[in-house]
Amino acid sequence: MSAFGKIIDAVVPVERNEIVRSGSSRSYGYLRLRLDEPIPVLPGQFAMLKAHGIHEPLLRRAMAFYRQERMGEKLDVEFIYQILGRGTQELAKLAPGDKVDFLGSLGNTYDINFAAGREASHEALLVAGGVGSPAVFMLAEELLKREIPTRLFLGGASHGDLCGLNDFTALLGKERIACATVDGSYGEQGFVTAPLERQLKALAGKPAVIYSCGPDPMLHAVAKLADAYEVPAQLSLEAPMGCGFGVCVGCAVAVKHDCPANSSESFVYKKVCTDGPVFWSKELHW
Amino acid sequence: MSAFGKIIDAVVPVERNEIVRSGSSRSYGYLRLRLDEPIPVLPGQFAMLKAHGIHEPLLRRAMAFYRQERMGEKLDVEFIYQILGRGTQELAKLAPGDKVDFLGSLGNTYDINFAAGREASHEALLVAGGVGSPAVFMLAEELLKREIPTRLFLGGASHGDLCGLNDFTALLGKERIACATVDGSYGEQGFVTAPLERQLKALAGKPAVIYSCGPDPMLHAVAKLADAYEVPAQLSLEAPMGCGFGVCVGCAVAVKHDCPANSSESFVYKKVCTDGPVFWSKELHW
Amino acid sequence: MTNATNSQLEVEIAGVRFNNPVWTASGTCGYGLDMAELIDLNKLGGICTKGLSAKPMRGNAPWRIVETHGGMLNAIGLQNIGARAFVADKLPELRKYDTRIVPNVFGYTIEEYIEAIQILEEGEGIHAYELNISCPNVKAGGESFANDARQAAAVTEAVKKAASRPVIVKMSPNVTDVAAVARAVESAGADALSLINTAVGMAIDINTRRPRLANKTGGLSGPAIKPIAVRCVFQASRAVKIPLVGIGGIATTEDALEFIIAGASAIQVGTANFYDPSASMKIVDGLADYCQRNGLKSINELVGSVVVD
Amino acid sequence: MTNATNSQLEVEIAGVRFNNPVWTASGTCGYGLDMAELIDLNKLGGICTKGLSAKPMRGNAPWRIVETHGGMLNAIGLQNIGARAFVADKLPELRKYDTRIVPNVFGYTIEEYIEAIQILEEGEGIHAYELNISCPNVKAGGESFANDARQAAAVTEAVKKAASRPVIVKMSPNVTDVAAVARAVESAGADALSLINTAVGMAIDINTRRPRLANKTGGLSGPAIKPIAVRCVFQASRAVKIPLVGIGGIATTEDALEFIIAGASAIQVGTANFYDPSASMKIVDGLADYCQRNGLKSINELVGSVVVD
Ligand SMILES: Cc1cc2nc3c(=O)[nH]c(=O)nc-3n(C[C@H](O)[C@H](O)[C@H](O)COP(=O)(O)OP(=O)(O)OC[C@H]3O[C@@H](n4cnc5c(N)ncnc54)[C@H](O)[C@@H]3O)c2cc1C
Ligand SMILES: Cc1cc2nc3c(=O)[nH]c(=O)nc-3n(C[C@H](O)[C@H](O)[C@H](O)COP(=O)(O)OP(=O)(O)OC[C@H]3O[C@@H](n4cnc5c(N)ncnc54)[C@H](O)[C@@H]3O)c2cc1C
Ligand SMILES: Cc1cc2nc3c(=O)[nH]c(=O)nc-3n(C[C@H](O)[C@H](O)[C@H](O)COP(=O)(O)O)c2cc1C
Ligand SMILES: Cc1cc2nc3c(=O)[nH]c(=O)nc-3n(C[C@H](O)[C@H](O)[C@H](O)COP(=O)(O)O)c2cc1C
Ligand code: FES
Ligand code: FES
Repeated sequence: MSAFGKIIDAVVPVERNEIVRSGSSRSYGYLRLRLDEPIPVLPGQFAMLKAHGIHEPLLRRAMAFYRQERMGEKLDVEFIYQILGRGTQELAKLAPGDKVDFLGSLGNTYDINFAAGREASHEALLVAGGVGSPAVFMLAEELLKREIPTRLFLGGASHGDLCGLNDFTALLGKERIACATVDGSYGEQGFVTAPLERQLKALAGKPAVIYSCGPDPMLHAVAKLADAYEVPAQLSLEAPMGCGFGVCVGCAVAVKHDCPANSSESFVYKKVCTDGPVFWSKELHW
Repeated sequence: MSAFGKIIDAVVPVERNEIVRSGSSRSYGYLRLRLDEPIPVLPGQFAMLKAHGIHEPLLRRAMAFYRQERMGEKLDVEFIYQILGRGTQELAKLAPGDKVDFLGSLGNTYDINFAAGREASHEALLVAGGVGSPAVFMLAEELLKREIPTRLFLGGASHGDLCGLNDFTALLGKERIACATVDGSYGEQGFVTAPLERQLKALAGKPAVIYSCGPDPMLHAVAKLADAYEVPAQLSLEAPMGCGFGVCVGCAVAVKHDCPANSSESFVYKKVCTDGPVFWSKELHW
Repeated sequence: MTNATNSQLEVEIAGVRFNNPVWTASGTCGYGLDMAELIDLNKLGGICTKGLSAKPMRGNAPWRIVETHGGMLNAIGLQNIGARAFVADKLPELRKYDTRIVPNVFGYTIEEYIEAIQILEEGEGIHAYELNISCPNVKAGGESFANDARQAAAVTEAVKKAASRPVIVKMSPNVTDVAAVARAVESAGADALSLINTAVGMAIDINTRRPRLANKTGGLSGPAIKPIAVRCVFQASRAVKIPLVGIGGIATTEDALEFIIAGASAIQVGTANFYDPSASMKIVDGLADYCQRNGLKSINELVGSVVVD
Repeated sequence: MTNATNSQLEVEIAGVRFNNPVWTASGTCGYGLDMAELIDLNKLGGICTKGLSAKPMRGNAPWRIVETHGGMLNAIGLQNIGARAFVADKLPELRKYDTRIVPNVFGYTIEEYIEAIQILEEGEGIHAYELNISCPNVKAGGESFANDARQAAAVTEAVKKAASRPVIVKMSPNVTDVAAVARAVESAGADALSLINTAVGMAIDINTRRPRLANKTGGLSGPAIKPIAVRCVFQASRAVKIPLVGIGGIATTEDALEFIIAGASAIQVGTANFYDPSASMKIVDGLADYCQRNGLKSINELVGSVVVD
């Protein structure tokens, strides 16, 4: 047992694989897999996936769990992936009944207790961009379950890039979601950090916490705002991953540390796959 | 235009791909492709095939044309392949509508004029083993068309390995086909060279010619018989092929040549892909 | 499933008995324990740890890995917890398993190698050392120890003096004459050779026009390098008498057999651990099956059995 | 489709103007004419012929090729019709095309190189020579010319004296220090370098326990070696001033761009010709498109543009 659940390495069947094309000419796959064993799957965790039996590419691809659903003795898990390079192109070819190499659950989870607070709840501000949004859906579910006030700030290039928008709307209701698209095709035009900043201002000191996942530039902007408004933020990072379970040390991210007296180093490298993918933004040495 | 027709390099759709399993646990695919352009396809010629869009394996695989059928402006071509390694495994995954990288027609053809003879016809003895049989089907068709007396000697490990048996039977009639299987599950038990030798004896000097395609040990045995009974034989060879169109020189076969006075060499290497795949057995330096 | 302690699979290298010839390669299985959740460590012949230095190392800036066709480039920069932390924090847990523990050791000077070895000598339950000599010798102009037969021999000789346990020297493929380096290292007292380490490669992002690795170049591993590795094992097997451990692109039983036939007494699974964590387990079972089916009393009958006329 | 004689793609190497930087690599396009049925030779920047020796060569026994993951091994044994037959039978037809003809030349002694060059000097329409120095120097103990900076320089110098046309020397990756060989060859007068030739590899049939190639070892080519090739081009570009021609696993426009950014003024398509005969044509079109889209006046602006801090 790893710190955050159980890891299985299994060949599992595809239940569903729906390919959608966004207006901005990006494509996404909605993939549903059926696991024989209902392993614990926590918000923010991920799996390493590969179409079964292919010779290329070799490495599995990291994908955040989007949703899970218990199916009797089994567990269905869902992913949303952007079709980019060789690995996701092979995923896109999968049809129901085809097989996927599945390794999971991997990684840590968000610190939801922080939002729950010791006395009163913090307001949870979920900030997601592009295919970062799958990584916060189960988090939103959990926050709701624990009755923590939750808002979602969802950004993307275009309407079609707001992954999972319908599911988020059904879960949170329209009024708790602010969308921003670069082309203005949905929500306000621009970056998602604009509505986020308005909300941070509106908070006027009320306790809040940011949970964010998305492209690096977005995370940097979010971290800056978090700093400026003195709101703690947890960021779910991406890194190129060789293994996903801590043995290759390929997924390094620089994390600040209290330097030992005899060391001139102001940071160490931690592993996004096992120390993360979720980090407090204050920890990161950017 | 090469010496034997036209070569096209095209991505063509799969019309049909039927996988059959033989009793001896071998598997075969019957593949039908549709070419936009009705290129000439001669008996004994082959194509280099690869499932379109796969990253591995890199190289196309040589496959003899089995049959062809004109479909209006288009041309359907058929292949029978044994599912062996990575390349044929990828072919086996193809469904109708999927695409194949097709390069053909390649290679030379049988010397049918020899069988036709200058005065009277020779008897044509077709000898095929395993997936060698596809390479002689169109030859049988052509021989029949030219009213050359034709017999087929078909060998394989087991009944299910007599590739194309039904089609050959429909074409030639049962009485002109002699089958041999190693396990005795169809025809006589043993190697196909046994019925061949009986026929060679029965010929008693009547002019004949052998056309053969099959595994190397079979071809060697056929060549020996041809020698012993002084019947000329054309053998369709296999070799590992890099390109199929004469540029890699990977498919070398040693062929005897009249040595120049100043040379001690008794053979040169020719290319199975462009100088063959069909060679007179007397030429081969085995 | 075949019994992992099947005596058919036992091999002896430099006086150490390994339950079977399947080890995990340095840098691809952490400190062994990191794989314990995914595979049965008791079923492994041996475990080569991530490269250990006398002092902990931070490693290179990201990006550290890039996938290529048939392989990957890595430039981890030998990030490790240091030999002392290994002995104190990892070894006690690791030695509970019924497998052989082979710390991979490196330094940038001969003194650093010795220092690391001296720390490891204090650890209980270590069976042999694997010397990674692919690091630049900073005292001798920054050329890799592995690139020069004399330097490779010098570090081997020095380590042999400091080490009470057998020393396996890990060869680099990035040399003109791997046989010459192998011979030099054998003469210097190496108990065995392992080969190969990664091949130096590079990838450039055509959009940013920057190297994809922060370190610019990196080490190529995976099935892509298997033919190079088999060749190195074959060449070394003709050059030296000490046992060889084959490494490079091994992912299946067939791959393992190819190396054993070429001359390897044992093999290491590297990059395959990443994309198929159970690869080593499958190979252990596969080799046992192979011995059974082919009536081999011992896998040793296969070692170096390649037929060349 | 973009015009092949698009001036954006013109490159000059050793005083020779090439319509574009896309050539076909030696041993992968026969004598050029063999590809004429499949691609438009007029659209190629250049054609490197199969290696030519003074006398015809029969080549190695089969099997000569084996496919591996991401590549293939070959041991053709340099079968060729000889320089004389090339000049007499192939060149007159080949030179009708609007492309540059670069015979690849080899020998087993320096004298044999010179002899081959002297025969080719008589041919009309040859634009440059590419020296394959990866052959063993039988007079100097059988070590490959390419493996030793001094020997590589010696053959370069001798050939330069005999040749009226520019000489491109083809580097081997099977060396400890490709930059050192590159520098030696530059000093010896080479007009350009092409790199890389194949990496030495081996494959063994686990059923017969024999090497899969009759020649035992062979040359590894294809996408598997691309990272090694990019690294060699990058290292050479830091070591010498003469132009570089990049080779190794190039199959797509992106591959070609990677080499050009790394420092190559032109590139050669090798193994890809086998499995995608139109690869070179697609790359010519792709590079033209790239220039257009990125507002480059000339592809030369990209050469060696890799950003390293
Ligand atoms: C913890 C974690 C969770 C993730 N969750 C999701 C998810 O839910 N949905 C989703 O679509 N994607 C997710 N990703 C990203 C996903 O893993 C990569 O996009 C994917 O690996 C790309 O694979 P590919 O084969 O399509 O592209 P490749 O051919 O591998 O690469 C395409 C391009 O993306 C770059 N790239 C490759 N891997 C990464 C990476 N890890 N980070 C940044 N750039 C990269 C390459 O350099 C290249 O430019 C996640 C990544 C991590 C680390
Ligand atoms: C002119 C010609 C026509 C052919 N026609 C047919 C046909 O109609 N039907 C058919 O099933 N096959 C045919 N073949 C053989 C076919 O090309 C090979 O069986 C095929 O390449 C194997 O590919 P693979 O990916 O399945 O196996 P691989 O993984 O490539 O190899 C599987 C095994 O077969 C061996 N092998 C690979 N290629 C060859 C080869 N060319 N000759 C001998 N052994 C080889 C390998 O060493 C390995 O042991 C023909 C070959 C040639 C040269
Ligand atoms: C991510 C990574 C890290 C590695 N770290 C080390 C190391 O610390 N010491 C070492 O000797 N080899 C190291 N190697 C090399 C491997 O042990 C092995 O020699 C090489 O990867 C070839 O085997 P493979 O193709 O099976 O991966 C590393 C390889 C990889 C991929
Ligand atoms: C079948 C084959 C034959 C080759 N013959 C030669 C040759 O005669 N002379 C030479 O210099 N290089 C020869 N090469 C090497 C190629 O020109 C090229 O350098 C190498 O294959 C790497 O490029 P690639 O990966 O694109 O194939 C040959 C390569 C192959 C695959
Ligand atoms: S991806 Fe391998 S250690 Fe994180
Ligand atoms: S297969 Fe390439 S020359 Fe015959």
